[in-house]
Amino acid sequence: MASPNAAPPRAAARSLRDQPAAHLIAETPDEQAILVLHDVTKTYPNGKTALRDVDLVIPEGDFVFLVGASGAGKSTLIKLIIRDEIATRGAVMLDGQDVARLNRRDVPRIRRKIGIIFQDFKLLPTKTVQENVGFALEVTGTPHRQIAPAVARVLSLVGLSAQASQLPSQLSGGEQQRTAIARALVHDPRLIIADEPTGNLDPLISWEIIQLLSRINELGVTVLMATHNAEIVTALRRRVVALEDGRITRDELGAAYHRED
Amino acid sequence: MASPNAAPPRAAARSLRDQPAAHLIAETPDEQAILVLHDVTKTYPNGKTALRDVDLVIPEGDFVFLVGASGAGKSTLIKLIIRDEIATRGAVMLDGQDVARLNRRDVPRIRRKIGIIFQDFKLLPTKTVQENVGFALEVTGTPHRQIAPAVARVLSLVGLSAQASQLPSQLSGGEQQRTAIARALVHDPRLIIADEPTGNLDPLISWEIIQLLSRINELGVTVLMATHNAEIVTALRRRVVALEDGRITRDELGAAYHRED
Amino acid sequence: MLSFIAFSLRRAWHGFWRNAVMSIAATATMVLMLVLLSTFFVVLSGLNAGLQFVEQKVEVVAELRDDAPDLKVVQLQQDIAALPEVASVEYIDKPTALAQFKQRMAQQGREDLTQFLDSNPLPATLNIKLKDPHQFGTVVQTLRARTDVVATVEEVQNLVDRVLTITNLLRTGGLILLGLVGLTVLFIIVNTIRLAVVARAEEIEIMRLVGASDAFIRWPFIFEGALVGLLGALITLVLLALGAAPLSNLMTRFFEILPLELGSLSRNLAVLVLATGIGLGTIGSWVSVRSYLLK
Amino acid sequence: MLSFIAFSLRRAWHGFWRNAVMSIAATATMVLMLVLLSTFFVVLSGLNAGLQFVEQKVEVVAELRDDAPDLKVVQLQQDIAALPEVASVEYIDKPTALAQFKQRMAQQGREDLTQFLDSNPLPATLNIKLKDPHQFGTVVQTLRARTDVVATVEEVQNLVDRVLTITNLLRTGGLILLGLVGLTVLFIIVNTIRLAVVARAEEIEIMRLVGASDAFIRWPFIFEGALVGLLGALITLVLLALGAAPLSNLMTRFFEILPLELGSLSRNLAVLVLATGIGLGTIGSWVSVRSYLLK
Ligand SMILES: Nc1ncnc2c1ncn2[C@@H]1O[C@H](COP(=O)(O)OP(=O)(O)OP(=O)(O)O)[C@@H](O)[C@H]1O
Ligand SMILES: Nc1ncnc2c1ncn2[C@@H]1O[C@H](COP(=O)(O)OP(=O)(O)OP(=O)(O)O)[C@@H](O)[C@H]1O
Ligand SMILES: [Mg+2]
Ligand SMILES: [Mg+2]
Repeated sequence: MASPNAAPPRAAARSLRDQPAAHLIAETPDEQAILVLHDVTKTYPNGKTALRDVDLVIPEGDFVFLVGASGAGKSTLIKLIIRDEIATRGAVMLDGQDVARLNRRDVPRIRRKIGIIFQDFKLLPTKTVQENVGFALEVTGTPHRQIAPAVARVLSLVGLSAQASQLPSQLSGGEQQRTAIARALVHDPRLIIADEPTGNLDPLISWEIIQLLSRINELGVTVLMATHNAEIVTALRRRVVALEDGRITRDELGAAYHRED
Repeated sequence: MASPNAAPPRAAARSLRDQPAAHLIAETPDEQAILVLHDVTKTYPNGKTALRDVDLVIPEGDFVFLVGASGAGKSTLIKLIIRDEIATRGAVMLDGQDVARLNRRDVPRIRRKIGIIFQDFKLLPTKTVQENVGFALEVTGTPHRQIAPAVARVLSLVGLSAQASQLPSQLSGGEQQRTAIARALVHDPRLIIADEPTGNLDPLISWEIIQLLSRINELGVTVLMATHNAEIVTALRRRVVALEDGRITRDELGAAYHRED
Repeated sequence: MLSFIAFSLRRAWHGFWRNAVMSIAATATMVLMLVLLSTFFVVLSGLNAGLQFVEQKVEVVAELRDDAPDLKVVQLQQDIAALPEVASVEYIDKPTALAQFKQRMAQQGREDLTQFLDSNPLPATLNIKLKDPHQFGTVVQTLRARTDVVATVEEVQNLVDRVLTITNLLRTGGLILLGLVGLTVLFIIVNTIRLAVVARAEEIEIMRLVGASDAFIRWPFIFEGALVGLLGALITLVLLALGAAPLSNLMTRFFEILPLELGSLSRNLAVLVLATGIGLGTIGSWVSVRSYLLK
Repeated sequence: MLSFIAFSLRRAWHGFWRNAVMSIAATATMVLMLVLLSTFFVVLSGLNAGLQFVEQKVEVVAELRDDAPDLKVVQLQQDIAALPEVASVEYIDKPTALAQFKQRMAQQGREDLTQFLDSNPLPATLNIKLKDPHQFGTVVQTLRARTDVVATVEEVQNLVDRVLTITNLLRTGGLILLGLVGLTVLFIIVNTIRLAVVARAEEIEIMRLVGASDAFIRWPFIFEGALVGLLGALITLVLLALGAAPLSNLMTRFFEILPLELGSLSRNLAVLVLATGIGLGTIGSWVSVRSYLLK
């Protein structure tokens, strides 16, 4: 096995490589875990089973890459976490709360703790870039005068200051993706969930975005990122969770994109 | 400079590397070129200039990678070719016809010669995968009984046979992208234009798709592919056209993703 | 060509059901509007029949001299009946006139003053019905010329004028109202279909991008609009048929006297509803899709 | 809270203009429907006034004995006037009755038969107007009891019954029609707004995904619906004001005799239009958004 040269400090202490996920739950007290999936299975109404018996514990402050072939179930897992879908079996605990048992009224509050970057961006087509980003602050009831500076800050972070007042239909694919990233960051979430955030970005900007997420992670924010970008995953040597046909087949610290043994 | 070990046979014959694009036009008779851009500038109504003085000649049978940072103008160039946008200045000649001068009624006929993979997929949300793909045949007036087998064939090519009757909203990101690819291939176009066709695909499927496009190219179909996938571009050693801020800054045969000198 | 039509019809059918909410909303709007239009049509037909009935009541009445010989009276009656503008001529002799007067008085609950009389003061009359109430001129002149028989001709000009003014006013008003309601119906349905199409702007855009010709995009939509219209019209007709029994009860109660032909009325109504429904559905789709194809 | 309302209002305003096609279509539909409703309201008000007028015409007429002493007649008149159900009592003496009869005959173009009489055959009468045409019972009984003065009391029962049946029927019919039109208007507007919201399903979905609470999504839409309603109502009122002059000309021509208070009518109409417009806009949005938030 290649030595985890770029692994975060905590990774060395816990040597969890190749251990089955069930052991993980026993070893990690739930209070420390921001996200716990226990025995989760998801079957869509059309009979397609996208996840099978998934166990996953993500402690607060972790940086996790979720990898796997197209259709392996990465986006489904993310949808369960944000309660866009509900698990057929098993429990999804976010910050100690079972999201499936949440009252309808409490769903928005949970979602505001999270910054989500959707694979298909999900930008409001009738709002400009800055309105789309500011929107994530408005829904939390942030006073109007604080919104503009916060939005300006994240837009310059992702390099979109010049496009601030364009509509999504007037943006390039990468610019749309960066808008989605800015929206996920603007309200200082405790957990960032990114579904393929660099799919439409050139290598340079991809690296900048990843470095940005790494810096944010160092400040204590948990990051869960589904990606196909082997180069980045392998270079960063963080925790890698691999899905295959709906099952977790690998959960390693300091790992590469591909299995290395 | 690294030797172009994976370059196609024709690349060695024409040594165009680092020559300005204007020379290219003089050397290549227009009858052989399926696509010619001459001095094209595109300024969007909001004042943003996405392309500046672009000259580009693509002979029939070529395989061209279009690279460049996010927002460099790749998608804009593609939109001009399919006449989704019209150039502010300059001429775009597709198969010997100036697309800007085309009669409204002739636009569909031109588009049917092309297979387009859109960056944002552009699937019809109320149609299933096979209907979306079959649609590209229906518009050409293909008899109904020929459509089903052709659709089945391309769906198995891109590995989507199992998802044939799902709606786009029931697909993973990569599956949507493969649906878009299947639709672009199904009517045997003479030119395939692909805008970031592997952005949502895992490395394995990405390679399969690229190999598919290469095989199709060997049959004489021209391929123009905008991409950020450095690994693939560098490995294939085909012609690379680089855009930077709306200008062509590089047009090399057998090149890598990044400039190599 | 045939396969294109078959294709368009199939797509229209699918489009209708894939966007069920839209389609049902549009159809429901269509039904309501068509019912509204039908109601107006029926009311106007009733009004029109009423007006015709009133107009038919316009008569020219000639009072005859008590000393006119019966033969001359018969002669005059024949002459008048021969005039082209006359529908019928009725001769009321003196005793009949008195009897009718008494009856009228009794009906109205008035005192019968004739009981105090010892001779019959009422003249014999010729009551002439006209084919067209406007054309009383020649009849009155002919009557006036025969001073040997006719004592006076009742001045009908005023009455005719007044009746015709009112009936024309009511008719024009009714037609204007029908026009306005028709325009409203047109606008609302076109609007509803347009809203349903706007929601599918993306679909149209994508069709164009993959090389669909305008005809290819337009016809399925137009057939879909026609389908909405047809369905709306059929449902309306069913509703009208269900409502016909209680309604015609009410109608006959009010319009007993009116010569309203229910058969032809309902035939006209069915044609109106079907034509309006399908026509509006088609036009609505055409207009809505047009704006997208022109871009 | 205040900032939430301000925010919602701002978003409603933007939403209205960002989806201009939808908003304008919805507003136009609203205007047409409100104009329709107003027309119905005015026509019904006219009808109602007409019916009231007809009902007021119902009188109890007592024919007095020719030999009744004047004093007793005056006494009876006062007694009757004192009854709570009586609106007014008019005494018509014999010469006046004859004069009125002659005038009526002349108006109707009838022969004046009274010219052949040498004495006045018409009795003096007491004409009693009632506050409520139903309550003629006591009045008729009181009159009948005074056989020293009253010769006969005209049997009004039948007439009253007939008039009331017809007016009640017309009134009920009118109200039912107004209800139906109201329901149609409600349905169409709710429908239109729903179509406009369906087109924004994606927007609602995205809002929910980034953590917007239901209230946050709902209120801007409701305010937007209310805005459509308000705008529609205002445009309708302007149209009605513009159309009022020619319309009231026409109205007075027909309803000259009717005691239609145009002031209060137009006040009622304005309230109706505004309340209906804003109410329907709000309800329409509420219903439409609800179905998305419940999912
Ligand atoms: N409709 C439009 N109106 C205004 N500006 C636009 C429009 N479309 C694109 N642009 C701008 O033009 C520039 C080039 O856009 P384009 O989509 O061609 O980039 P791209 O090279 O495809 O980028 P990416 O790799 O991110 O997809 C971008 O800066 C974008 O903001
Ligand atoms: N709403 C749905 N209904 C039915 N099947 C679905 C639905 N959504 C996803 N699926 C199926 O579930 C499987 C997993 O989908 P998912 O989106 O989780 O994959 P993914 O790992 O995100 O893939 P990608 O990398 O291509 O985005 C796919 O085969 C897909 O067809
Ligand atoms: Mg996915
Ligand atoms: Mg692009």
